Amino acid sequence: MVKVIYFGRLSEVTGTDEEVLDIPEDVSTAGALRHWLDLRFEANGALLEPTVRIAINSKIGFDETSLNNASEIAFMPPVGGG
Amino acid sequence: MVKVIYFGRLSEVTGTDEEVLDIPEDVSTAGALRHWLDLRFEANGALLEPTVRIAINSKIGFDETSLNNASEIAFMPPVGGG
Amino acid sequence: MIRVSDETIDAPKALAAFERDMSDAGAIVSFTGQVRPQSASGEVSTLFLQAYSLMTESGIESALAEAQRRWPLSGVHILHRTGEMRAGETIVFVATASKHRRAAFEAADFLMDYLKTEAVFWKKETTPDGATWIEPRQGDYQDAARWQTEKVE
Amino acid sequence: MIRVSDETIDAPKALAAFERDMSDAGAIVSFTGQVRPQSASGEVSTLFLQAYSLMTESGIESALAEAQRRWPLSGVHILHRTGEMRAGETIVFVATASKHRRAAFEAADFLMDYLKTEAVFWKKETTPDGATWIEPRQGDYQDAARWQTEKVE
Repeated sequence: MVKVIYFGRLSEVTGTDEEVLDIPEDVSTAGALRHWLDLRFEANGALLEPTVRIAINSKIGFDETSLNNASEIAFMPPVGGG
Repeated sequence: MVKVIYFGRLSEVTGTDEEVLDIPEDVSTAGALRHWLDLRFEANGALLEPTVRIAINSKIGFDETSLNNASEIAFMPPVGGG
Repeated sequence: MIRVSDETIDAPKALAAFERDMSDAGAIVSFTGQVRPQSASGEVSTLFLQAYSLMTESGIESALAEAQRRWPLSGVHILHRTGEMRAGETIVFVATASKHRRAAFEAADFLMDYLKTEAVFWKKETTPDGATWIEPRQGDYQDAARWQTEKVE
Repeated sequence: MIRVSDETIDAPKALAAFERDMSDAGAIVSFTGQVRPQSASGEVSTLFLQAYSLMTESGIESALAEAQRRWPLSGVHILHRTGEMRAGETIVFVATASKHRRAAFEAADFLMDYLKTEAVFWKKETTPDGATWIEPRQGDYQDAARWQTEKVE
């Protein structure tokens, strides 16, 4: 089980701030997770935008980053300061 | 009678912060006053230094500025901010 | 000291504590950022700020370390608000202390540029038109870019 | 508001009042200058500042007018101490408010450069070696000269 957090405007796309998910075994990279979730939420690519970054256990990951040992995954739209 | 003020280190040269003076009639300009007072205090030129400015009634004057209507004259060494 | 929390910020009180600690420094600069009553989209009823705690704080820590590397600082105090705020409330308070007033000014300016452009926050503004997530503005990036090109004394 | 007097300055209290007045501004910068416990000539027991009231105040007023001409400011607050002070006491407090944080920073910086280099004050420092009138330092003039050559946005 993995906690997935959707920050900023992405929470409106997904309809939730965070959720706990059982991710299928074949979804093994951050990039695969983007595609799987984008389809699941019918987000029309909102989760695929290159400006949306993924953090795995509070560290920025890339599309090829493995989800092994991931306990918290965050989808982060561009940050704009406070 | 004219009030004369000596600011900063000049008060140590003259031994006073301010005084009320009867200035002789022939001492009619700021420059003449510098010389007259420098002699009077045996200031060895401390009041003649070009960096020492004179204010007459709170306005900067020059050596040729007349002392007519002067009620307050200030000798000002270089200012250095607070 | 860095604090990111949804607690109200009392900037004058924070300045008082900082000045007590920094009484040997000589020069203290503070910046207070408050929610503006007006934005591009009209009257602001609330501003909501979301942080990602660990990442937000470690980002601010890095900016602070960079400031300490660049300028001789006696101390720095950073308070940043999260959650929902109303117009006039304080979003951010930064104070810097140094023996040199130039260092105190530049470090506060640098930290504010980081906090206003690169810090990990998402911002939602509520106006009569509804709630909108605010995306970064170009001008903000330009402010932060100053520090890459400018000669720093 | 400009005040030059021998009354003690409470910078946090001044900031609190200023922030109340400027709650619409968005960006508030403050500078507090305190008597440093150490100077080039040793431990400072007291600092004495002498002003020439009318000339000192009209000089500060001109600098303030220049700042208001250069930057869009919502307000400015300047407090300057005269008379005898001890280490840690506040000599000067400047606060600026603007909708734009860059304007607030630059105006405070500009006013402090004026107050620290050109303002009409004479300064006497008492250390274990005795009392000395302090003459202007070259570095201070360089700070103030920045504003003549720098492009101001």
